[in-house]
Amino acid sequence: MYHYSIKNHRYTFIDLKTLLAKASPFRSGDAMAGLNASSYEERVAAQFCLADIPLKNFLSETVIPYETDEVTRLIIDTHDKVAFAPISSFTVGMFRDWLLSDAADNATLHLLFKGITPEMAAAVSKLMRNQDLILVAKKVEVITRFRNTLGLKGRFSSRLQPNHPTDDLKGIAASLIDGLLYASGDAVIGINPATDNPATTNAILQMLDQVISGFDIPTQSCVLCHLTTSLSLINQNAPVDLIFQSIGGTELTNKSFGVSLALLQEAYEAGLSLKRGTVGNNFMYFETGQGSSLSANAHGGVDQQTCEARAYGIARHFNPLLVNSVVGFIGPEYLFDGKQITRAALEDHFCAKLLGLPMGMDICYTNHAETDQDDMDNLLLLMGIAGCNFIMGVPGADDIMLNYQSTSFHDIVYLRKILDLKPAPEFEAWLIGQQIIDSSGNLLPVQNSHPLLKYHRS
Amino acid sequence: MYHYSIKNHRYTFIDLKTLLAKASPFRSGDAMAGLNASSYEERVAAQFCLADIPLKNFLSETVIPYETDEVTRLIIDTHDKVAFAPISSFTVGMFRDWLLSDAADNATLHLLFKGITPEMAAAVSKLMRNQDLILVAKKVEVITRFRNTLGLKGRFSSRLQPNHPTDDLKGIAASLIDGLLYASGDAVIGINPATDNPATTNAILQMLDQVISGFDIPTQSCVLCHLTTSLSLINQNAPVDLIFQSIGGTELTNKSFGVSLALLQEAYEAGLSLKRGTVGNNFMYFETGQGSSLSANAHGGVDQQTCEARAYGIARHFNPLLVNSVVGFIGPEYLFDGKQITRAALEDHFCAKLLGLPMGMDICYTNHAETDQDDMDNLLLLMGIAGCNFIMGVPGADDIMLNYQSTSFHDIVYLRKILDLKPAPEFEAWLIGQQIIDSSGNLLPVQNSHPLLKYHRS
Amino acid sequence: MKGKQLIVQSDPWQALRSVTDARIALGRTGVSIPLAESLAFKLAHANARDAVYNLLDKELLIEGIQKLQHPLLLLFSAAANRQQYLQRPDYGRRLNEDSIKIMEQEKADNPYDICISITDGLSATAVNNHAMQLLFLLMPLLKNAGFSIAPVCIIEQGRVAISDQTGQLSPASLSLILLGERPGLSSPDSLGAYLTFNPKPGNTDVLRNCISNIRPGGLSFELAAQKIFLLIKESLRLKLSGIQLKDESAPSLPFTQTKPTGLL
Amino acid sequence: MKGKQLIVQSDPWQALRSVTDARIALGRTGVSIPLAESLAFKLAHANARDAVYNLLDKELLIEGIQKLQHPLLLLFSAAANRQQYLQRPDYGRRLNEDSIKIMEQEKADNPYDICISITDGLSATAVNNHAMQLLFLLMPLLKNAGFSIAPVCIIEQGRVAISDQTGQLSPASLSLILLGERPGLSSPDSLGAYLTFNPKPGNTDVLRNCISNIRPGGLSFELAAQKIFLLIKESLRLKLSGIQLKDESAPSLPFTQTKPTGLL
Ligand code: B12
Ligand code: B12
Repeated sequence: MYHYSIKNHRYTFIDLKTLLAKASPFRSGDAMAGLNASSYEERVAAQFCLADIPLKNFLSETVIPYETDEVTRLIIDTHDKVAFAPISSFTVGMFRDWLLSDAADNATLHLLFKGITPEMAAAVSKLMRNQDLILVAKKVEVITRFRNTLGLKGRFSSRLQPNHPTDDLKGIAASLIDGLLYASGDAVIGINPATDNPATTNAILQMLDQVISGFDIPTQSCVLCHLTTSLSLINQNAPVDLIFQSIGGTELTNKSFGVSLALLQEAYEAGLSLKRGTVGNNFMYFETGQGSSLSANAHGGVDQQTCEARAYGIARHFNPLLVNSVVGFIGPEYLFDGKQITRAALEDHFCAKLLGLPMGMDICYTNHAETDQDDMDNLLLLMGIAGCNFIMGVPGADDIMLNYQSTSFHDIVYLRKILDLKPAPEFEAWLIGQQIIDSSGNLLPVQNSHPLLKYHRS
Repeated sequence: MYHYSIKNHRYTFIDLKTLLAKASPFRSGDAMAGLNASSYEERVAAQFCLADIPLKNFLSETVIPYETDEVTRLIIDTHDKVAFAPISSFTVGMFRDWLLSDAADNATLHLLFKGITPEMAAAVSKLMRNQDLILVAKKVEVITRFRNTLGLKGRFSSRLQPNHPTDDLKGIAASLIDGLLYASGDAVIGINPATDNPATTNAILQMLDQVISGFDIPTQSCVLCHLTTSLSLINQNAPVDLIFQSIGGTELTNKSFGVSLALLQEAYEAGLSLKRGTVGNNFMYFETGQGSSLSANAHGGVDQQTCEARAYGIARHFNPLLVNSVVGFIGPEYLFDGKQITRAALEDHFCAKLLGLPMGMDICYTNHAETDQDDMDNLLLLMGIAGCNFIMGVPGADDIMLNYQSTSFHDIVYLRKILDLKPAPEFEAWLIGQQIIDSSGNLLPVQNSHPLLKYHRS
Repeated sequence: MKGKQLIVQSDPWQALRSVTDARIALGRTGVSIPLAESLAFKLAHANARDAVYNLLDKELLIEGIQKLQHPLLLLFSAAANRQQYLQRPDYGRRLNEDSIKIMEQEKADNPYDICISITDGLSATAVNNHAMQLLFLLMPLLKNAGFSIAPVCIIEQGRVAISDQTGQLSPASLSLILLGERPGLSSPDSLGAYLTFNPKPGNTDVLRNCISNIRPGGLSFELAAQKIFLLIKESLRLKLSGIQLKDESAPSLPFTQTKPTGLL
Repeated sequence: MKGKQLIVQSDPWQALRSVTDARIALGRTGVSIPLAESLAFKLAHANARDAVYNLLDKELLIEGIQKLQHPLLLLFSAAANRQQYLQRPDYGRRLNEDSIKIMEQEKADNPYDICISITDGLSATAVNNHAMQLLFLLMPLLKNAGFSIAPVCIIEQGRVAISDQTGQLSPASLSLILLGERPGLSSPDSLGAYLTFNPKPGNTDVLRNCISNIRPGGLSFELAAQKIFLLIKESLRLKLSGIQLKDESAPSLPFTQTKPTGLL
């Protein structure tokens, strides 16, 4: 039971999860779940109250019971007491102030990652304005490697996403080439298959493997099918670079996605044996997004942002190469408009970085949401400054299979130009070698005779 | 009469001003005036239609009649045909594409300023997404000088705004010192007086003069009283550095503000004789803001963004040191929420820069608008990247006299840090000399014995 | 927008546009998308947003199902209107009181094999344009295979999970629902099909299978009907659906026929 | 928030806070505003936003004006409710039909010198807290000077310019309106006074004078009453108001008394 009084009004919050929910900035999903603060003043009261809670309370009061949820068990059982020591006497409020202080630099934060639980990260994010979320996230450099080095400061990568509504290989290849010629694809060439047909997935994987090895591209491929499909394809010796899965922050959410920690562990071990990386061996790719737990009726009374942070608690257990929230993808039921999408993206990026993840962002929206390209333009810049590891590259920002708008190849070139960011170093060298960009990063005019174009025609 | 057909629907726009209004992104002021497009599709139709209008049409079809409006006359009569020549064959759409091309660099744009009318700037802005507005504005470097050099690339300045509800000098001085110790004030130390009492204004001017000369601060002061008050104070030999006035984009708006072009010219000439600048003689300071014409019922059927751009047409005639839009200040009747405020700020900054103005921005909101600090945090970063010349510095972002929230001293330090921007060079040197910042721009701990603090105590 | 070629740098791979509807080879001005493309995108956005608010053409569906000589029920979800539908997916997942009553009245004594529901989802346009075409191909396949089929449920303002309820109330061993997927810029009319073995409220998506992107520019009606038919057959045979039921049909040839030979 | 002093770098000029309500000497952590201050700001924002929606306490005003033994009229602007008031300032600038009728019925044969209106504006709280205190000081000054004063107009949902209409309909030579200024974080209850000579619809702000920030933390009631009284006297003498009428009263001593001696 927690209390905070403002003037003559005494606000009561029955437990930690309620306090967290009421301290959250307004969003439609929490309102749908009936978890939000009922007035602006109550929200601020919850934030004041939360500010005074000791961080160590989060280790004893779990938001979802240890007994019934394997995600909670993972969080508690893998919490690193030694790493936690330097901040163990902090309240959430002090943690916020400390994170913004000069003492909290990249090296110090790296030592802390494993001492911070997802709920602590979620809690402190709720006390931060957008500016704070950006400032702290920007400090953290999370580097991962497979066939190139992702996440270096001053670098900005992109997932090339050449989806096609019938998984037509020629159609996929056309978008793929378009993307490469616009300097996209260092994070991954990642395709969402339209069908869950394993044979189709295999055919796509084969093609991607041939392009990557044929052109010697320092990047990795992924077909974002269900984990179980990937597992069966690994058994068939398909050229699987990265193993993908959507995950959520509660055991029940993952169950609704058809996965569990044991299944993830199985996939991770299967992946470990493949050794297809050249410069490193981070090979898991996770997608998350606020609202998925509520959508599966699996949130257990926990607000959607805290659920989301808990998904990161799972992700970091498997040393992923890439993690991204699909922030505006799940829909306006959870994040109503540009304002909510923007805030959620900044929170997600911040929390993930604070937990040590190589975080990217699918800056996106659906056509039933109250938002447009202008909002995404703004968010794009914010994410770029916040030091986001990667975003999506979709031809003209229009995903013709998933039916939503994400970021375009042009957006990525724009962001790199305006913030002076470069692709991953190995990929940058390849782009220069292919005469796609010059050594300052500017796009070069592409000749009709470019090998990539010739290849598609052949 | 203009037309554009989409599928079977033929959209008709009776004249250029209607077309401009319907091509505008949605905002509450235009809706109140009944000028907005009635559907999203109509808006896009208007944009398609506008894209094909030759720029030179704007010289023959004025949005407000030449005969009845002195602002129109100023725009038409001072239009520079030679400067216009390179773009004289462009349509609005081609102009947009050209502005984004590499051909349109800073030097080229400088030669073009006087050939672009406010309406052309407004028109092209309506075809641009936020990203475009930022990208083009960032190219333009507009430098002005009085006691320091403002607007240089890599620099970012601020107006120190130490307002007090009773114009109490000690209260003003306290905020002023707070701001200086937080490295604010290179654009101007500018106070809005609570009363229109000339004697009070004089007293404030005297104090500011003594601080600036006593501490040898390379900056300028301004009391934002009505122009006529400034004129009478100049006649009394008060230490007037900058002459301020709010202006709008139509003759009638200015009339409602109690000014005219003749009066502005009179003030300009009075200022010319003062010669109080040391490194230059730009001494006019103008504020503008979307909605002021409509609020004064003086918009003549022209949308609020086009009215706003016309105000810049006036401003540039007087070689101002500073111009800023008070974007969220006028209220939600004109710009409803964070989204509208953000878009308007980017448009205003873009249009002003395209017309050659040293544009700043009062990134702000009132308590009856649907927005909050998070939205302002976002806008702050966007403006910083767009190359905005200056913003406001208000203690804790809370203006206790004007009753609205603007940007804080902390915001400015934050922006400079995160985007690696420096104050105006002369002011930077002064700050280093005063041990307020180190040579990298970091704030230094202030000693209790700091001269500025001693001064206030004495 | 004449003369734009002077300014815009076009991409020499225009030809690739013939193999995909994706917005490729847009060219650029500086690093930006040329205006013509930028406005086309906005227009598509305007149209896609409208598609969200389009209405189900019930007459058309009724007529179609009558042509198939199959009974039908007209039902509503608990979402009172479109605005509420968009904000409260939970309402879209269950029938309103009246509809439950209707279904209870019509409840069969012996369970059917299959219950088919049709609902607007996020694009009534998709349903209006494609649902009957698909059903004309699918129904005969199912009937010829000897499956018993409950009256078709035509539901307004429904979500995928409402098929748990219609399936349970029919009752049927398997529930299939056809609905409009969220409208995309290039495809405001994409149809989705979801099937669930042993339908009952509380089921989650892990227990379903999905066939998506059914439309002329996506999965053809013929192939979609084939796929759904095969999945249903397998589902009823194995008595399960969802993650354990994989679509093991051969990689549908019509796609791979077009594979870039140089690449494979 | 105990222990914050370890982390937050405080500013050694706390003492300056005594001379202003401005948020100075906040200290910092890195370059950021410390949490305690950041949350205080948010709370003030929550409260200021509430202030916008507060209601005029008409009973209180009626009682007060009755104490002054002055007649009054109860009127409404054309804005039907608060939501509309906020979005349509033009409605707040004119009376609704009923109110016009009331005023026309009460219309005097000979013009008054002054018409006084009171309206909520953007902060009913400001009016509820301060309007009567100001009027108790101002009315006697005006009456003693021999000015005739029309019945006081108490208006709901009004803007400054509505005083053009009340002034014209009274009729009166000069119209004075007291209303709530937009609520600020530190001052949700600031009162503004605007006066217009020869009031008539269509006047713009250039023809008015303004005395703002009337409240305990701002311009005191005594000084405000004095200032308004002097401006009204001058306005009626010169037969004009606005830009040409300057507040030439000596720089009000109570402010300058506190000037930092070291600085001047
Ligand atoms: C939105 C969406 C999601 C959201 C759903 C949450 C939500 N509240 O809407 C999220 C991000 C959580 C999601 C997750 C996944 N999705 Co999904 N999703 C979509 C999308 C873009 C739109 C769906 C839609 O419009 N539905 C219509 C509305 C009106 O119905 P609804 O009741 O509101 O929505 C429900 C269904 O869409 C369902 N759902 C969503 N995805 C999936 C996937 C499967 C296999 C099933 C059975 C159900 C399902 O979840 C919603 C809530 O119950 C489609 C693409 C498309 N073109 O349709 C892909 C799509 C359906 N998803 C797909 C996949 C593969 C997945 C994942 C399995 C990915 C992974 N490897 O983990 C996961 C897990 C899904 C699960 N078992 O729960 C594939 C399915 C391929 C196939 N033929 O089986 C599709 C076609 C996209 C793709 N090709 O990648 N998805
Ligand atoms: C909003 C505002 C504006 C807006 C008004 C537009 C709008 N649609 O609201 C804009 C930005 C255009 C503006 C301009 C100016 N303003 Co102004 N403004 C304010 C502010 C912040 C709030 C007013 C308010 O809440 N009104 C209450 C609402 C409910 O009434 P309303 O009918 O909606 O608002 C009307 C009045 O506010 C009026 N108005 C606004 N400013 C002024 C100034 C004067 C002198 C007059 C007569 C009327 C007036 O315009 C509105 C529309 O008619 C006050 C500060 C404060 N604490 O009050 C300063 C304030 C009233 N303005 C002030 C000044 C000096 C000006 C300018 C003269 C500045 C200049 N040098 O050009 C100009 C021109 C004003 C004019 N003659 O039209 C001073 C007045 C000082 C004084 N005692 O005379 C104040 C007190 C602030 C200040 N100290 O600088 N202003």
